[in-house]
Amino acid sequence: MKFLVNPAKFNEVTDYIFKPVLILSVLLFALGLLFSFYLSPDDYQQGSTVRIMYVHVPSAWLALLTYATMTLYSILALAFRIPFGFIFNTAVAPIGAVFTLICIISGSLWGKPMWGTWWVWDARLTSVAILFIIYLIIMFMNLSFENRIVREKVVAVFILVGSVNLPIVKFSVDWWNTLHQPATISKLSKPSIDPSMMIPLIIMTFAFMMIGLAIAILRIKTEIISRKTNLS
Amino acid sequence: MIIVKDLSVERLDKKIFENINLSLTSGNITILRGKNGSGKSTLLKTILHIIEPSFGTIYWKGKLLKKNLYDFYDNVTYIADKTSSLTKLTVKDNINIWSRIFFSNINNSQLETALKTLKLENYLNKKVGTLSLGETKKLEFLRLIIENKKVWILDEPLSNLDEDSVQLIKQTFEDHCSQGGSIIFSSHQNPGIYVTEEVQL
Amino acid sequence: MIIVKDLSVERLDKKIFENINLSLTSGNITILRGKNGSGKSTLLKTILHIIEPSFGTIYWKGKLLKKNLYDFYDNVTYIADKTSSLTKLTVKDNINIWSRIFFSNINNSQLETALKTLKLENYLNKKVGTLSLGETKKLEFLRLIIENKKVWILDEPLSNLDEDSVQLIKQTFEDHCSQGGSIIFSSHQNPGIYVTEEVQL
Amino acid sequence: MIKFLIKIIFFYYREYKLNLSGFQDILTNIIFFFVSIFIFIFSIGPDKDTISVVGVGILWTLLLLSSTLSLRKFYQDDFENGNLVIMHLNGFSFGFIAILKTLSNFLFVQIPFLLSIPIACILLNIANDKIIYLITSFGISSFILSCLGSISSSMNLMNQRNFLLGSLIVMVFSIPIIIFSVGIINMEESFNSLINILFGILLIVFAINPWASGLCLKLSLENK
Amino acid sequence: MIKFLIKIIFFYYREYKLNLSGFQDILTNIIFFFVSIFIFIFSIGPDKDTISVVGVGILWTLLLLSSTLSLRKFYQDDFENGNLVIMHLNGFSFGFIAILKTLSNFLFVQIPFLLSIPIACILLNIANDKIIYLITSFGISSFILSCLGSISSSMNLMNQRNFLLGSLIVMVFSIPIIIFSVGIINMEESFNSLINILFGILLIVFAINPWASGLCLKLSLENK
Ligand code: HEM
Ligand SMILES: Nc1ncnc2c1ncn2[C@@H]1O[C@H](COP(=O)(O)OP(=O)(O)OP(=O)(O)O)[C@@H](O)[C@H]1O
Ligand SMILES: Nc1ncnc2c1ncn2[C@@H]1O[C@H](COP(=O)(O)OP(=O)(O)OP(=O)(O)O)[C@@H](O)[C@H]1O
Ligand SMILES: [Mg+2]
Ligand SMILES: [Mg+2]
Repeated sequence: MKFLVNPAKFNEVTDYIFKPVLILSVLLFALGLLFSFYLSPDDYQQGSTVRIMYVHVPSAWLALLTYATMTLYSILALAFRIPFGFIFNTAVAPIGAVFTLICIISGSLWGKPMWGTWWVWDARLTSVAILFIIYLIIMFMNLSFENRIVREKVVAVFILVGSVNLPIVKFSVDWWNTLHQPATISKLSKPSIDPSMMIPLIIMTFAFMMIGLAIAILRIKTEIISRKTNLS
Repeated sequence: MIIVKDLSVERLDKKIFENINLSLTSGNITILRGKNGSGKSTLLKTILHIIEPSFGTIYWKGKLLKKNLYDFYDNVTYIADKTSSLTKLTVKDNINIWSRIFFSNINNSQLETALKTLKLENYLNKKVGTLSLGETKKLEFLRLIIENKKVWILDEPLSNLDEDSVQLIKQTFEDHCSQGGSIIFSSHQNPGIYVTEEVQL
Repeated sequence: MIIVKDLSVERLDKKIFENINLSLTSGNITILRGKNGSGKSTLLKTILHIIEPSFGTIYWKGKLLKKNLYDFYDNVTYIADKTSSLTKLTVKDNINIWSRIFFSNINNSQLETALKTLKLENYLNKKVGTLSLGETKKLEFLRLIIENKKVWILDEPLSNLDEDSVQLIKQTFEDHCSQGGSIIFSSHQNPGIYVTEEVQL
Repeated sequence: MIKFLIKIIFFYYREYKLNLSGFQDILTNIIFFFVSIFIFIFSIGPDKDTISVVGVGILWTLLLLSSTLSLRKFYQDDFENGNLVIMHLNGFSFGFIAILKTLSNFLFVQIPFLLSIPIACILLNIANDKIIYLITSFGISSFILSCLGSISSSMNLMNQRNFLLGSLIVMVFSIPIIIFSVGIINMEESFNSLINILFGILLIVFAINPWASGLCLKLSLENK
Repeated sequence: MIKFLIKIIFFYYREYKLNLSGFQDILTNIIFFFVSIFIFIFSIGPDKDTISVVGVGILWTLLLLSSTLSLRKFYQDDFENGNLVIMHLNGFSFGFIAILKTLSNFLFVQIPFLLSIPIACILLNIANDKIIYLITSFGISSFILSCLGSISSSMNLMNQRNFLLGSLIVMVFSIPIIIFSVGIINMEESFNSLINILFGILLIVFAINPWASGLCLKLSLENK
């Protein structure tokens, strides 16, 4: 598991797994699209707008997952002085931002038919919007702070502080009574969703994950290289 | 009092200078010489511990300067290469702020003579921003007298000054040294100031 | 080309200088000398019509300069006593902005040799704010080459420069004059530049 | 003539480099507006009806804020580092510099904000059909604000007491204009005629601006 | 020791001189504050109830926005003209400079605002008995904002490009504080215990501030 914290090892391992990951992501994505458009039923309430779910929910999960891993790596980097954590954070933040954006856009598109507006100020939506802004700030910091050594630490601290937002995103639907769907799929007990919708959802989630992973590998590699060549 | 040993400084991973040695004892004047960009200002800032050196050590009164920083600061006046007076305030305000913040022990008449020798006495109520380049520079020197410290660290003190003022500075330097002070300064000119050590960067 | 007649300037009702006369023809160099605060910079700005004189007139190519202002501006490069490069941008950005805004007709290789002679070729991607004092000053001189105008009006061009750079400037001055250009500059130093006229303020 | 146009283009190239050294700066600007909207919402509470009532006010305050924020940058930096003189020596009269700078303020400070209005309207629950009114009146008044900003910040350069007052007067001037334009949005019937009045004010201010700012610039450089 | 105290006093003398010569800035801020309130009143219409509902929220946002306005002045000027170094050489550690500067920001930027709150309350129809709550919670939170501002603007010294980033960071961090303090005012029974929590936050931020800002100041001077 050393490749998760060591740049050289990381390069080595990902050279092997990059191609499989890429192929897998394409396959899964195709399969997921097939399932979500043709092989799953309309919802009896929502009609075919329910298909937005197959984009919305995976992207939402991945947005959260990405941030969670970034938090982990920040702890590794700050507490255990593992510089790979900084590399990871720099490389992965834009991916998380994109997932969050997809989540927001698909959610809004879903919200118009379901709730009658694009946007409401309920706790879930607001906290996701803040998550997006946090991602953006992380990116801006990476782009505009001059001194790299300082910048990475500042960003890592910022990620840690910002992680307070994660449980708010996750549990806001349970804590406050909101418009947004409470946890139906990701409940610890039995999920209250029809398996015919569950399958495409799971496939799409893995497809998103693989795509994210592939891009992350590429970005981390370039980040490693750029640090080697341009020391500032 | 100050001993600099094997000092090297890097900036953005580029070596600025390497293995600089110098020592400054009371009554001495050290001049730094070198081309533009050779690192004179950087060296001065390193001695002031504003920049951390990548190698080498600096001693103050025999102890590591790092450990003894505020005692060092109590004994040193630094004048940077750019003026640091507050341009929006008048000359008088600037002097007031300095003499108060530095808890100066010079009295008014001393200050007045200093102002007169620097030929700034007519500008007291003028905004610093409207002074001429040399006048601003001379105003900066007033800090030497107000702070009244032993070690002077001056970055290009002679530039933009006219002949008279350079002579005045020269005189001031000599007086300061004869009273046991010590000076380290950088300059591109050679105004005939007697120096004890010349460091080439 | 420039004739200054009986020029007097007041600032805040205080006389700065009186009855200055000078004339600058092509191929000539005029130096302004004087103590700090004697009004050298003020005179240069008056010639540029940034400050209005209280008495006296300035002629450009035989006509009143006031009436012929933009033609004059088309032929003159002014470098002030403080640097005017944008410190937040890189050297390259500054050069780009200048060469574009001045509609420069010099080509890339000329620019590169100029950069090389000024020893700035390694700093292209560095922020101007992080250059040393002399380097910033030298960067400013690049404008002389980029603008490529006939009359140079320079305020203390020699300060803060090292020996080599001063020689370089001297050489540049001579070249410019031999090509029919003319220069008026102020300086406290005397670097052995051959001048046709010396104006004492 | 073409040379002059090219000069103007590169004037804006310079402003662009200075104001937004890249896409991310524009984005930061826009994000800033959204975060401000967030803050409003948080402090007012998430009630839909209240929000749509105060929405327009929020947008206006933000517009005002952004122009106040940028006032300081208007001429100050270029004045202090001598670039104003260089531009002038480069063939731009002071009045013309004022026009260019005003436009550049409008372009680089106000426009990013105008662009984010449609999204802001969604967030603030402002009715869709109002958006077009909003953008029109905002566009015009933000231009007025740019002009007034130019005048007041050039007055500021002189740093003398009586002018200090002047720039405050300009600030105060913008109040009726803002109040006027806030009112416009709620009177849809007479929208067109009211917009015309606003446009008239714009023309007046735009005509005064090069003259007034140019003079102030000249005087302040003279006394620098 | 006494020498040190006197030094501190004259540190504030200096700040006073500097800020007051920017008296106009303070005035501009206050005008901005009141103009925004007028904007709200006009855009909401004269309905008293709505105004008093959103009043507190509006005050809050304006406070926050205007302190972001002043962020730029926090360290920037002293950093650029080298006064930060002189102060440091004068025996103030960077952390201590941060504390002094934070207090000075509170004194010269936030206090004028706090003073104008009572008038604003009258304009916004906020009940008289709430004013005292308002001022208490505002006082504490604006101090928190000063601390946050100090941290973010010292951080921003290392980032000469994207000025707004600092404001963004402050704003994001202040969201929980806003939610909290707006809540406070509407819960009069438990006011004291809530104020204590706010006070706790203040203590934490105040404790972090000299450390974080000091570090940033040191690093940015090193790379100046
Ligand atoms: C812009 C608007 C929206 C945003 C930002 C948003 C955000 C999120 C997030 C972050 C999650 C993941 C939560 C978790 O992992 O527990 C989620 C899940 C979900 N969202 Fe949304 N959402 C939006 C609109 C909608 C709409 C309009 C609907 C449908 C009516 C919807 C239905 C769902 C469902 C069914 C889930 C899965 C819940 C679960 O079982 O975990 N969302 N959304
Ligand atoms: N903040 C900085 N970051 C990076 N490099 C810097 C910084 N400041 C200076 N340098 C570089 O360090 C070198 C030395 O600079 P320094 O200012 O010490 O030179 P100097 O000897 O004082 O020159 P001058 O005679 O021109 O004042 C220069 O090449 C300069 O570009
Ligand atoms: N903006 C201004 N307002 C009022 N007085 C000024 C202004 N600028 C300069 N002065 C005064 O005019 C006199 C001449 O200034 P000037 O800058 O021309 O001197 P200089 O000869 O260039 O001096 P130096 O050699 O120091 O550069 C000085 O006494 C100065 O105080
Ligand atoms: Mg130097
Ligand atoms: Mg001068």
